[in-house]
Amino acid sequence: MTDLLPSVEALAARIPDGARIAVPPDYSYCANALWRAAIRKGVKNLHLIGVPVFGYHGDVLIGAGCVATVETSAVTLGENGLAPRFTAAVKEGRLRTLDATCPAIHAGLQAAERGAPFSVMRGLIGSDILVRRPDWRLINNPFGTDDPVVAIPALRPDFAVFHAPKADRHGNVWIGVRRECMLMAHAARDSLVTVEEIVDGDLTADPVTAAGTIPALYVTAMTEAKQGAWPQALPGVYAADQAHLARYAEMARTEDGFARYLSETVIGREAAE
Amino acid sequence: MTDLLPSVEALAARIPDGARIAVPPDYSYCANALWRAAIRKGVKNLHLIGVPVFGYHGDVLIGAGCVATVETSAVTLGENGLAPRFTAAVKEGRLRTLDATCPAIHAGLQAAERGAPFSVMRGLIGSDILVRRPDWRLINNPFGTDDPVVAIPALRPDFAVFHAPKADRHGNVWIGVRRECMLMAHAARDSLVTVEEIVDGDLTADPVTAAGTIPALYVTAMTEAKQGAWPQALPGVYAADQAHLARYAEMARTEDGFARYLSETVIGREAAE
Amino acid sequence: MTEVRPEEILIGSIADMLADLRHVAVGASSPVPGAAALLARARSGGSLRVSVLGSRDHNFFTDGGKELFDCAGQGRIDAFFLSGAQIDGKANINLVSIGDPDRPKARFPGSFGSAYLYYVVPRVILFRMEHTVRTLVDTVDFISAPGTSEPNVYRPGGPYKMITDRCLFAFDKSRARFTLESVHPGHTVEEVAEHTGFAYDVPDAVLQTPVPDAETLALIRGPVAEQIAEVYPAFATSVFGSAKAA
Amino acid sequence: MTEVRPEEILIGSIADMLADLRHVAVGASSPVPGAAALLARARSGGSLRVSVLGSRDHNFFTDGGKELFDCAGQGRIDAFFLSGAQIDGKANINLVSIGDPDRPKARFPGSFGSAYLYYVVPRVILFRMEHTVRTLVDTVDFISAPGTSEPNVYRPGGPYKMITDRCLFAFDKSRARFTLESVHPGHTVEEVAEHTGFAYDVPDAVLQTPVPDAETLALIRGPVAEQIAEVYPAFATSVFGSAKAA
Repeated sequence: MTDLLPSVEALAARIPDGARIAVPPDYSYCANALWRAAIRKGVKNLHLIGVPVFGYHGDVLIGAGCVATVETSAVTLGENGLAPRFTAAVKEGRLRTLDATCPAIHAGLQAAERGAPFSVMRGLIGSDILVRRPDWRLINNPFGTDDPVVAIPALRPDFAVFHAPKADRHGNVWIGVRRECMLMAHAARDSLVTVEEIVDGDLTADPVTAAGTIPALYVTAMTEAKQGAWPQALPGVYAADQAHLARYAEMARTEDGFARYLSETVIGREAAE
Repeated sequence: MTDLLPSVEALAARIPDGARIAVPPDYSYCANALWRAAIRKGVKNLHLIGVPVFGYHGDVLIGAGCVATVETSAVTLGENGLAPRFTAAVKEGRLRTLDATCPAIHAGLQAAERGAPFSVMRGLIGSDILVRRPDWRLINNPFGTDDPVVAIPALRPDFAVFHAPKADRHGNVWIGVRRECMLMAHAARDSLVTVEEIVDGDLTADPVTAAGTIPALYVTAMTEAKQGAWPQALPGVYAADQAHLARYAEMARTEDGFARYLSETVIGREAAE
Repeated sequence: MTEVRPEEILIGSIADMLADLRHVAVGASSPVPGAAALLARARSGGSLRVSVLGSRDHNFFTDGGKELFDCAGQGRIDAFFLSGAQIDGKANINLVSIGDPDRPKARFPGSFGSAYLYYVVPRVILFRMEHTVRTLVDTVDFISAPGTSEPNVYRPGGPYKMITDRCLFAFDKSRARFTLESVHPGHTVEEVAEHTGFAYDVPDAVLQTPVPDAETLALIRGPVAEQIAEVYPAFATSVFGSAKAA
Repeated sequence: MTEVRPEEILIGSIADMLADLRHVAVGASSPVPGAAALLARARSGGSLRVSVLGSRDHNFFTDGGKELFDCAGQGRIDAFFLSGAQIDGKANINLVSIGDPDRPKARFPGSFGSAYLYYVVPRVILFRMEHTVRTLVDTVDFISAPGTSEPNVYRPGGPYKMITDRCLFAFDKSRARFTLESVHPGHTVEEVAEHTGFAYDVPDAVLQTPVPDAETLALIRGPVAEQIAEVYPAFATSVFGSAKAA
């Protein structure tokens, strides 16, 4: 059964050091309140998997020293430019980076979702991405002749972590068209989810809401977090705090600025979440 | 753009002889009104792909002489027993049968959906299903040692054909949790869809209905067909006509009985659809 | 209490095999296992999830027909049920045909998901409501899914027990062989031997399959009968007709 | 009419490349291509579909982040846009880093979907708003996706044109080489040569990139400016700030 926890602090306590965690892109459902709690807790050595990329929330985690490895197709602040803490960490050699391309991440997660050992995909051949991924393999398409294709092993994260608009008390979580959250939840061993609102009833009982719902079977633990995506958008619910994100991009350009940002926005904010 | 056609007869005219057509299982969205029109038109040599199985509607098509090949994991009338026209045709050697297992059908469709040449899957090894599918291949998992795995080539039907609860005038089709219809539409070259009701507005604009909607991009042509799934159920909208299905199972046990069934239920029923 | 029906003994017996599990899935053409899973859920205090293929009320899947198989591949299904037109002594099952598959003497619906689920679900329970030498054979005509696999074949799952209208067998994977575990009330060890087409082990003492107690029978005839009727109305009418009217 | 902005020339020019297509997709960090696709849609009379990554109003996908790539793999996307921190004369693009990738001198966001879409989308339009010898180089430091592939590599797609803030190139796949096609108003063939780090062909007569006509400008500054502002508010403010107030 899905554990209903009282706070983001309680949910963050479920994230062990070194965990391999799938996170959604900026235009999806980012669990910022939970990640602030994880930073306060001092989680270390995370392996962050961007599905298929990540932005602000990953940059903050990297800056806060929580991340050892990133496996992603990109890290960016979008219109606010390069992700400064990611960029600095890579340049200083402090971050292991497994560069990917978006559909390779999806292919790996789909293999895990299907219980298959790997997926194959077109593309990639002749890229330095492939050269630098010895964990991927070039194999021959058995249905062709001299037809190389890339095999991507099943990508099974320890956790999928995201913030959704709503859930019911059974642990069914509504994610609408943001199906990458469902793919992550299917592929991951466990899912830790924050939601804007916990509603009465059963989201899988109504055929209209059921169509956008991840069944509780896949949801390990969950908590309510109002404005849990802030300062990013919760698409369909609230917009991004553009001024805040621009300020972050500016402050995070230096280590001192980033430290100030953390102390203003994250540290000691338990009561606010 | 999606073609909005005036009748099931007009939509059935889009199905050429010999087409490879993906159809849903009995518990999903079966396009019976369209199939009756296809029988009246006299379509021949269809290659029916059960996703992953089919029942009543496929048995009627087989009995009516429309089908040359079935590629499916099962054909059954459920509680009404064996599918009599399928069984008779196989026993008389009049029907080519590509036996599969459910997840192999899904694996092939997912490869087509992804634009990948094949998917791999566990299971199957040691079965006579695999022995009799030379179009599937045993390959070695490149991430293991002495670890055989079955490669299923991309399964790209010419058409996906199903009956959904509703669509808008743009051609967006709501299928709710019956995502096998979406997988079929993604994998197939073209989709021909009947719907219970064409509604105003845009089903992709509302985030709640969007979550269960196949975008018009994948829908080639469509028409409204009230009671279009009858005598099968349209889950969430109406139940199956159990008495009719039981009568079908009884009548279809003989060729004469089946001929009577066709003339009562299908032939000359244009006006009723 | 009315007489206990044979199906009720099977339902109770299968439910006992599911007591400690988290998620049990029920596939096509499986009314008795479906009722057993719903009974086990009713007794679990909410800890057992059940998904019944084709059900609106007892199926929480939201990702289409593939989700059952994906879920099994992820290791999230603890038990499943398979049957066979033929089942042999090595637990190979045949859901396809008798004789040459291209011109068969008999043709059955097909293999469904068996050629995958039999490999990946840890506890597959075989059931066959017609226990005869015609159905329980020495060697099946067509292997829809094999009972055991070579050591190099990925196979976390496989056969666990087989229940018929006469008895219950356990299956030993390492020896690829059934052992008679219990005989249902009104049936005998000798009768089982007479009607079984394959060799199996018989322990010195063969138990009798227990009859469900009054509390279990009340669950079966009450909520379980009502729930299974949604997907298997004909089965529910023929087995529980009187219970439903009550 | 106010002065035509450089971005408007690019938007008009790219839109012309999309005129006969059915479905154009726009990826991350692509405000100019996004505006061009929306312009082409506005002029198409409803025949062109556009999906803009990250948009709520101009993105009809309903199957999560993977659908863009699936759709391209199915052959349902006719054109896409890619950029590069570096782009070389063989149309190889670098979206990753300068120098040793493990201790780079510069690190960029990453390759996004380029290492797939560049292979499968028939008409990939490269764009680079900073045309210098630093960005258009002889050989990229890191190949996110190659411009051409060996004959045995499945590749129905690839580079079609490259547009910069100075000019427009066409790409010949069989020769793996760019040809200068037109120079934007206010720029010269000599200037392009001076600021390009790779060799390319120059025809005898190089055209001038056309300036959008009044009707096109009205579309760009009206509905297109408003639509692109949803996903690229900073871009819309800086380029169309005045138009939005109008």
